Amino acid sequence: MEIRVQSQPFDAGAELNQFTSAQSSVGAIVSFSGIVRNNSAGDLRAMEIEHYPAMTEKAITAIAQQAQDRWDLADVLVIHRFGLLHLDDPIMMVATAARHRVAAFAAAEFLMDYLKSRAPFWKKEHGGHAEWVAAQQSDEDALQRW
Amino acid sequence: MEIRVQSQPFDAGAELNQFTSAQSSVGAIVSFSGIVRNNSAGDLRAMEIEHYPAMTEKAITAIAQQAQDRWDLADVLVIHRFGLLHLDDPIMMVATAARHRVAAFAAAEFLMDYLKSRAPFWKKEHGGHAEWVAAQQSDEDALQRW
Amino acid sequence: MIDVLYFAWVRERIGLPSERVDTQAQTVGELVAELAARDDRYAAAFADVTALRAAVDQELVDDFSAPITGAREVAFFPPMTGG
Amino acid sequence: MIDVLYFAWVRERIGLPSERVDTQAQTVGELVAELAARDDRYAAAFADVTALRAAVDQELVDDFSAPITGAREVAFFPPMTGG
Repeated sequence: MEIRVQSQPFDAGAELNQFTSAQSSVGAIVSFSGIVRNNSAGDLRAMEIEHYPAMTEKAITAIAQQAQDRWDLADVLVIHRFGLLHLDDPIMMVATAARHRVAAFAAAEFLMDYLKSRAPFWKKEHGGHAEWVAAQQSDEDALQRW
Repeated sequence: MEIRVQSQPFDAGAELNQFTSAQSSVGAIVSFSGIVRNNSAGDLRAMEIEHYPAMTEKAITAIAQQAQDRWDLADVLVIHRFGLLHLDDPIMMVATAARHRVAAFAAAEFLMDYLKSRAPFWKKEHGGHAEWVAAQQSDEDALQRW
Repeated sequence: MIDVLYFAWVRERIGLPSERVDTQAQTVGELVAELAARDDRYAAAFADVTALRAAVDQELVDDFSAPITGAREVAFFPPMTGG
Repeated sequence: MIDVLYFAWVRERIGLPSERVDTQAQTVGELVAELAARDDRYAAAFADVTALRAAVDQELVDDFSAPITGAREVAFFPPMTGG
């Protein structure tokens, strides 16, 4: 299991390849990459991500541990950035490795649902005016399925 | 939409990066990579993948089109190999791009479920003896959820 | 005349990847019956039709009552194992 | 003495990322009541507690009745928006 919280950009493809080559005889790898997309006004200049340094890695590790307890996973990778990001920049990625695709997919979705609402990050969109991104009820509801 | 059926290996990370950089203001990218894993006896020497050339690309395109009709996707990539593969070789990958993670995940799982049972590929494991991989009832059942 | 294609263990049992067949069969099932009657290799390949799938002109058919009149190509194979 | 941390718009409304607070509060809710009574900035930050979440020693609490006795650090923030 590898958890990284960083301000620097990362190369999702290189991370995926490194994660994959570290496995042996795993059948399925799922990855998710989150990317800065425009705001609804279409005038996004930057996205600022604040986090709670003392808590972040601990919270993500607990979420990843839950995923490993729940599914038969060979490995889990989570990378999440903080700081100032721009349009089309990578925000974060998760990758899961498993013998079977069903476990790899379910665990990746579980990780994303929990990272969305239970990892201490807050996004602020800087466009025409600056605005904190509001949590979505649908993201909170998504946790109910697990 | 890009569909590729090929015998040559591919670089999943490079493909993921190229797919990602072709998008604009998409929030979510999901990828799945299928890799040759060992057989149950643990003596796999090679995996042979036979396909039906005149049908393969047509069948995959129809599956990808269904996914695009069903979810709000910005793009879909499918690469599937045939021929002789070895342990830990990449067999295939799918990638989906969407504004939201729910669509990207659902479409990637849909594509995998259909590619598994409705794309004309047949796998033969060469180990202590050679054996055609039997279709799993669970893979057929997986189609019921869509 | 119709092109008949075989894949995976169907191909191995019959010993051919494809052949041209002169047939009056109207459905996939009638073609199967004709082929199965040829010799032991064909009989073995078509012994358990529940283990077989077919495509007519590269389209998977739902069952063997599917018509083949006018078709150029019929393929027989086990359930697919892609992905 | 307890370290109190603020994030996102809670931090902006209060105007501080963190401070040390001398308190006898036994629960998160009691601490909120003390802080909210300080001045307008705190009152604004804590006006709608349903929009707030809290962590005690870096563990998210389920609700504001959570105890803080013995805790070293309490944090207040809006619902998280990671991913």
